[in-house]
Amino acid sequence: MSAEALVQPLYLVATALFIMSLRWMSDPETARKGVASGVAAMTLAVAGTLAGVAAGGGTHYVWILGAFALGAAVGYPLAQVPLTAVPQRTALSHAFGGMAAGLVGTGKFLLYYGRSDAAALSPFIVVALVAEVLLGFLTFTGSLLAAGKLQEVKWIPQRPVTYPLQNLVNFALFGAALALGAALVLHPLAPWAPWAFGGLATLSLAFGVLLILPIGGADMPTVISILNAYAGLSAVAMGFVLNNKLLITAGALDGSSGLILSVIMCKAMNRSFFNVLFGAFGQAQQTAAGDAAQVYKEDTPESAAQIMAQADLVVIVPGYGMAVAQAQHKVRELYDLLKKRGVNVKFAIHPVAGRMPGHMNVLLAEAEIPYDDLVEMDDINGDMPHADVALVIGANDVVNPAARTDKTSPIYGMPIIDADRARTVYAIKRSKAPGFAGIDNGLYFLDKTFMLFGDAKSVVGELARQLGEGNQA
Amino acid sequence: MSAEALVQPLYLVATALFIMSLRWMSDPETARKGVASGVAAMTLAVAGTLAGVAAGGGTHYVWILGAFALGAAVGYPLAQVPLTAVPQRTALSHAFGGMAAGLVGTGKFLLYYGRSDAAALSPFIVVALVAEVLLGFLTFTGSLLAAGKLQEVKWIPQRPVTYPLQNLVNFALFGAALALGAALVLHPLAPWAPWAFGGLATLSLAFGVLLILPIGGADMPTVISILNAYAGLSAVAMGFVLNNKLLITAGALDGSSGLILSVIMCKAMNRSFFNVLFGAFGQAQQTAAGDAAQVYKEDTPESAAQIMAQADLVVIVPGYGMAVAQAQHKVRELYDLLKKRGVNVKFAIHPVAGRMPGHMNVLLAEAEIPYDDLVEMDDINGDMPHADVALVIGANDVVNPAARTDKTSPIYGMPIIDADRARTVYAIKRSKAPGFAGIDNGLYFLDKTFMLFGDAKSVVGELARQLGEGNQA
Amino acid sequence: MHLAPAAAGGHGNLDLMGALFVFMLATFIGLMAIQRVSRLLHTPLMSLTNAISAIAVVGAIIVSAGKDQPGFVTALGLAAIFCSTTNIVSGFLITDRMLKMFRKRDGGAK
Amino acid sequence: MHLAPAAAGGHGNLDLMGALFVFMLATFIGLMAIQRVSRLLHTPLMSLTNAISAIAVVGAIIVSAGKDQPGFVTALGLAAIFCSTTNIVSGFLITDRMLKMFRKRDGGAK
Ligand SMILES: NC(=O)c1ccc[n+]([C@@H]2O[C@H](COP(=O)([O-])OP(=O)(O)OC[C@H]3O[C@@H](n4cnc5c(N)ncnc54)[C@H](OP(=O)(O)O)[C@@H]3O)[C@@H](O)[C@H]2O)c1
Ligand SMILES: NC(=O)c1ccc[n+]([C@@H]2O[C@H](COP(=O)([O-])OP(=O)(O)OC[C@H]3O[C@@H](n4cnc5c(N)ncnc54)[C@H](OP(=O)(O)O)[C@@H]3O)[C@@H](O)[C@H]2O)c1
Repeated sequence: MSAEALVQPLYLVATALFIMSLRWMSDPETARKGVASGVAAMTLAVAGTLAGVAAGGGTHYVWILGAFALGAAVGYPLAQVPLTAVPQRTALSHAFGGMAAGLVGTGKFLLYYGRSDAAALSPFIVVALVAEVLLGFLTFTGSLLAAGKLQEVKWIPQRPVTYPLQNLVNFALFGAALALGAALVLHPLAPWAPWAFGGLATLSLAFGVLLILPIGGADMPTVISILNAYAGLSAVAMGFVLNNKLLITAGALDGSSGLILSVIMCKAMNRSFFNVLFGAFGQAQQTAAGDAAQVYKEDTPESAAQIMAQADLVVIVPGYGMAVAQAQHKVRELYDLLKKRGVNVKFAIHPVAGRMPGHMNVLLAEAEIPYDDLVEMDDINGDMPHADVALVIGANDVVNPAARTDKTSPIYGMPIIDADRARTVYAIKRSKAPGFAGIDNGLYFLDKTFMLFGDAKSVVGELARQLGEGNQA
Repeated sequence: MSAEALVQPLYLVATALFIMSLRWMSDPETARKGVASGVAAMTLAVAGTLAGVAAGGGTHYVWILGAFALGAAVGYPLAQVPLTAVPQRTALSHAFGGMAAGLVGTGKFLLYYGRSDAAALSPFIVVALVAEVLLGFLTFTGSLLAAGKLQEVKWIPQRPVTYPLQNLVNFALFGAALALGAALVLHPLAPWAPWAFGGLATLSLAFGVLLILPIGGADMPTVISILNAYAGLSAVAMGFVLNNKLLITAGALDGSSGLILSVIMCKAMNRSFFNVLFGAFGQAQQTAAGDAAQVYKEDTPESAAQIMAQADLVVIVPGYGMAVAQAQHKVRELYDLLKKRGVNVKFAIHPVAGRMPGHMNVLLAEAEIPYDDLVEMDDINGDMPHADVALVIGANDVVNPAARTDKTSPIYGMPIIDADRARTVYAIKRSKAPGFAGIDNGLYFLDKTFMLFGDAKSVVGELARQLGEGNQA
Repeated sequence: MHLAPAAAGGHGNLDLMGALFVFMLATFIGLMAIQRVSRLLHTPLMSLTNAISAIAVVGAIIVSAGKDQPGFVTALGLAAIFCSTTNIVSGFLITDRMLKMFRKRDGGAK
Repeated sequence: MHLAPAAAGGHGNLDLMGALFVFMLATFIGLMAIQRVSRLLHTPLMSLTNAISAIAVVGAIIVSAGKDQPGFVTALGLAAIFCSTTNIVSGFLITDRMLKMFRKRDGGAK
């Protein structure tokens, strides 16, 4: 009881700090306090657990310390990846998180089983253990695969992998996993129980792969958000097993975060959860062949720079291409030069521009562009008709007017940035290839649109050079 | 255990419904769903408790039913009071709530004591019981007194009652109550314990009166909000005593609601909690005598109606006087007539206009004025310079420019509605008397200001009549 | 008096920390939910939370229904039921009465 | 294995409903808190919650530290500690790294 009296208040404080951590994320002004309070919460949680374990006569401290050290040694470089690799790093982390939950669940089960501890293996506990292991291992392989797809690892297929009766096979496997789970709940101490448990773990690992295979690389952001929710739920299940309210709370916070972010992404893409998970999106796109007849107008960076220099309001619409080309620092130069000439410059941020929610904000923040100039879609659209120039940098789907008008388009109904309502549109991209959704973009064929073909970084750099020269002249 | 299995899930659902009830209050569109879900939650809570009690072999059902019936019979007419009486009704309800908590705590203590149940009277339980009874009874008398002040009952002094060493006396009494509580915690089964408990209850009742006496009638809204928080906390304490998570949750929701509303009111009045509770505000106001020399300009409703009919934008600033005069229906007539003439009419709602938060909104809603036209202070102030007419109806402190400029004014720093920035100001009040804060209002002496002396209802009625006639002509 | 272990929760294994956990979480929820409430609705909000605080009726029922207890304990409980019920009935009714009045521009109740 | 009853919470009187209560309340808090997060910060938010989910380290420590248990159980626990720690370290570090970049117009780090 004395250890309990020691540990529980620490857990209570840690829980409060985790909650404050999320609340402070509501505003960039306080967000770093949020990280600090998250770190404090985690420190308290670990310290409290170690203290409780020590009071209960635990052991293996040297090993535990070693595991911590090793984890930190691997974690530190993982935090130094370039910002473009943040999505895959996040996915990798989910994999680690799921693995941890799965391992703890397995350890607990085997321990209780080895001791024939029928009391500990009550139906409720076994249900929680099964959920923990299922969600944990599924998250592990699913996230690994997602990370691979995002990293565009060669031997991992980017395009959705589909085969006949795919969903049926998946459901059958899932049913088998549930059946094993049910058997374990009913007979946790049967001689075959460890085998059933092993089977469950294996099925979960397989299931993670099968779930993610049919989903295209571009849907990965939504998927990693859902996997985030799964990782949180497996922590909740662990909390039920250990009757630990801190685990339950922190896991629930994580779970709801993953859920909400994926809902936001789905809404911004005007798609349903179900469609993302089982729709094999992007797989069967065919471009209407007739459209190829339409012509693009090209322009040179020189003349584009001149037009922009004379504008009152330039709205820059960044997209995935800016991220790939790492063009944000050049964009910053352009922004500075235009500002110096008295041009009002705003960034129009679409919620799903790029490959993860908030992707553009982080990149532009990295280039030290003040976040007051990053305007959300709903707020900028009213101003688009007053914009003299809309400069589209590596964005495609998020400015495709077909989403507004063409009922047959796969992105119909997705809210977009109204770049086509600006007086003049300049669009930077490398080729005539379509964007992630695989469809043509009518914006490029408008009378007012001029293409600036080339890599985003070099084209924007050229624009900046032109403006800079004009400045000195 | 079977009763537990029955009751707890009901409590869980009831808790969720209470939370949803508050969340739905965030928007007038969903607010009535909030009431429905609150009713559902309460029904489940009562049904669950009755079922649990029955499963545990309870009795006295006829009496219980009778108490319910009696409560409903008294509660129903209490819900039919005129809207101007809502503040005192709320205070009265808090009194009932506090009483209930105090009685339950007393009953529990005497029961355990009578059975010499040392296990039940553990230190923790006794602490919770003491808190419950203290908060409950204090809320009871305090709220009764507050209701009396709000209702302006004759023999209850409106002005703050102060005497020398008042705060010292209060703290001494509070200390005595705490000492009794501590003694009870240490020796819950001593022969003198019931006397100590009785003493505690008496001190709490006295304390409620003493706390509220020195607070002026006009500060009552803030006070009833704080009492609301106390009532919630006493329910929390009861939850600790009964180990009932539903009580803890619902009580905490109530407690935080009371806390936040009183903080909002304090902020809108630019005063501190401490100042409201111990400052005896409004007690030592003296009006600068010299100001009396300044002159008001009067005008007639006829000419005011003419000016308003020609305006583009009329901003109506309602205050406590509109509530007292019950002028809201006449205001609605005026609103309709002006709208019919193509005048844009907005209402500027100050957060502490009237005598409780949101007071003006309810009254204007009663008169069926669409809530889209009720604009909050911060949103309307930017438009005030474009307003042709500001029509101040029985508002005073909330439009006093001294709050902006005069550092010596007791309301200095309180955010106000910038009625003085409109092109012309008409102010309706009955006399030259000051408002609640007891200070003169420079607004009335401005060149652009014209007074329309008289009762708000009749003056607004007259304005409407003039406009209506003009219409027909 | 463990006649109603279900509702009363049995003091034997009173889970103090669990109760504190719930209290803390509920307070966070309360603070977050109330901050989002439109200012328009602060008066109905007061009467709604007022009704919610009448949840004390749960404790009142438990005290009233006790078997083999002195009559005055039952009486205290019954009085508490009466008090809470007035609160429940009047609180919800008046809140709804007020909310019914709020209309958007284009007419139509609510 | 009740060597760490404190942290493990003793299964004897496992309080299922209490745990469900906490889960429900925490979910409400999570939903409400996340909905308020500025869109600007959704990427750091993902890595922050990622770090928070590494709270699984608590369970990993409990499993690792058990006395008188088969070596492979300890090994599983240690592996879980390793996994969670990478998450904690990289999650918080990268979140902070990203947040440091967000600047208001008038310069000055945050
Ligand atoms: N952000 C999220 O959370 C999220 C989540 C899930 C799905 N998505 C999806 O991702 C898409 C995002 O839209 P988006 O407009 O940002 O991107 P997009 O539609 O994928 O278009 C990116 C464009 O950038 C161009 N590009 C690529 N590399 C470039 C480079 N180095 N230099 C210049 N241009 C380059 C590409 O054209 P070229 O090949 O011709 O250069 C392409 O048209 C949406 O369809 C959205 O639904 C986003
Ligand atoms: N709303 C809240 O939650 C709350 C809470 C706490 C304190 N308060 C305080 O209450 C005050 C509210 O400001 P307020 O501007 O609404 O009210 P106020 O400052 O009290 O002024 C009300 C004015 O209405 C006039 N009046 C009274 N009866 C009238 C009638 N029948 N017809 C016409 N006029 C009448 C009075 O002047 P005559 O006597 O000359 O007619 C008085 O000047 C603030 O000081 C605020 O701090 C409000």
